[in-house]
Amino acid sequence: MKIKILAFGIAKDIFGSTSVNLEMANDSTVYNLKYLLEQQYPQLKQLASYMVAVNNEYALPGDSLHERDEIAIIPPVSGG
Amino acid sequence: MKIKILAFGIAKDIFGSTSVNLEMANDSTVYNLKYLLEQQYPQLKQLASYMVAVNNEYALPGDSLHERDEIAIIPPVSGG
Amino acid sequence: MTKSSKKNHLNTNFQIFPFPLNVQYVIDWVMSPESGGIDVFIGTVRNQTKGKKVIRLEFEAYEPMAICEMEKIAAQAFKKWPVQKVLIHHRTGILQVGEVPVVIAVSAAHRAAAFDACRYIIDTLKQTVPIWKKEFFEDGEVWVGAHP
Amino acid sequence: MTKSSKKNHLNTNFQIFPFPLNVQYVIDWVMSPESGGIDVFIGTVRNQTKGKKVIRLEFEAYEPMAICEMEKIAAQAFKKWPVQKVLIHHRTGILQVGEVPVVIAVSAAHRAAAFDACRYIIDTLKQTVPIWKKEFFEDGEVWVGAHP
Repeated sequence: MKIKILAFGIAKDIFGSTSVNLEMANDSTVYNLKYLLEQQYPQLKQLASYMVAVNNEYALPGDSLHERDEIAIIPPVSGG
Repeated sequence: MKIKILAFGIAKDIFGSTSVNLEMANDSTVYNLKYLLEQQYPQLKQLASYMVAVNNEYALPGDSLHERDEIAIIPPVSGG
Repeated sequence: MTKSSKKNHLNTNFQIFPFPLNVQYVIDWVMSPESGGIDVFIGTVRNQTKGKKVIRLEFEAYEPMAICEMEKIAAQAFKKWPVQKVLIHHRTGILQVGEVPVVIAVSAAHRAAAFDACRYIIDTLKQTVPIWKKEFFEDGEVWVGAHP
Repeated sequence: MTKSSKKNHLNTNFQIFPFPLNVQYVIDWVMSPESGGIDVFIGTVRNQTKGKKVIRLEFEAYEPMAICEMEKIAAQAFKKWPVQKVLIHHRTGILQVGEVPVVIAVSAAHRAAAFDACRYIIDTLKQTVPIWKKEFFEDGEVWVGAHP
């Protein structure tokens, strides 16, 4: 399946774009996605931490991804 | 000495006036004043409590009063 | 400007007004380039007390002493927490439901101090500042807290 | 009105604005005849961080998710304390020193709940709501908290 990943804050700087497209196996999880992204963008591993959001909710590593999900990389937040 | 006592809140209602004048001995204390007032205005004894202020400060029973002091009866406060 | 405001320093502002308080003025006054957070407490006249309908309130202040007591509270707040500016404005006179008897605002570099100080100030003000509130009900009126 | 405001209920108001926040609107919105106290937290852009001069800030939000997270925080606040209305407004874009990135306002019948809930909301917002801040210094810029 083809998935689109939104990027914010420093993740946008790392990707060099507000979103990236990836091709992944149909039964992929958040864990698989992080692994793949860290291969392509090693700077992600230097962040203090980062989360993945699926459909506007923080996701756990074991959660599976689906083709039409809205997926986003959430680097450490600093609002307020 | 002649002293003038300002009254606020329910003390104003008890005195029927925003101030009363009293004749007191020159070495009178806050304690003496309260005793005298409670003789003249027994309703003061029904209050939850009340303080005497001398020159814009809360006074203690042993503090002495002087002719030109600004004296006020402070019933329980309820601002805010 | 009231007589009492002459006592104010650059980082404190205490006033008693017989007319509506201006919250925008309050916020503009406490803000500064050094502050990172402002906590503002706004008291409002509630339509009931202990289940009884309130028609309106009346506030009376012993003004010079009230300002002195506000100064003491603010001095304590500056001693206890790293705050930058402290403002206390209180109304007198008749207030309808929804009107604002008191506004307290505190600015600080970091928000924890602003929250702690603002809460301390309103809690202490209610115990020490010589201001009195009369509640008007449909069937009478009462000076709050006067009797046990 | 933003797209996200459609989700708002009568007692909550969450918005993300690319233009200056209106504090007077905020206060008018949270007031009600049932409320006795309102606590308002106003974040302001500070002219320094850890001793380093700040020129300006930039805020970026993942808007739909930020609104979802604000809703969760408010739901927790309503569960924890007897509060009446909760408002969270956050800025995006470039902000100069002294400008206001966030305003949080909570009304309640009694002030303790308003203070507790307002503080909980800002503390939690800073941990969970997907909004990012970039600090601009004289010699560079940095996304706050991104690196260890």
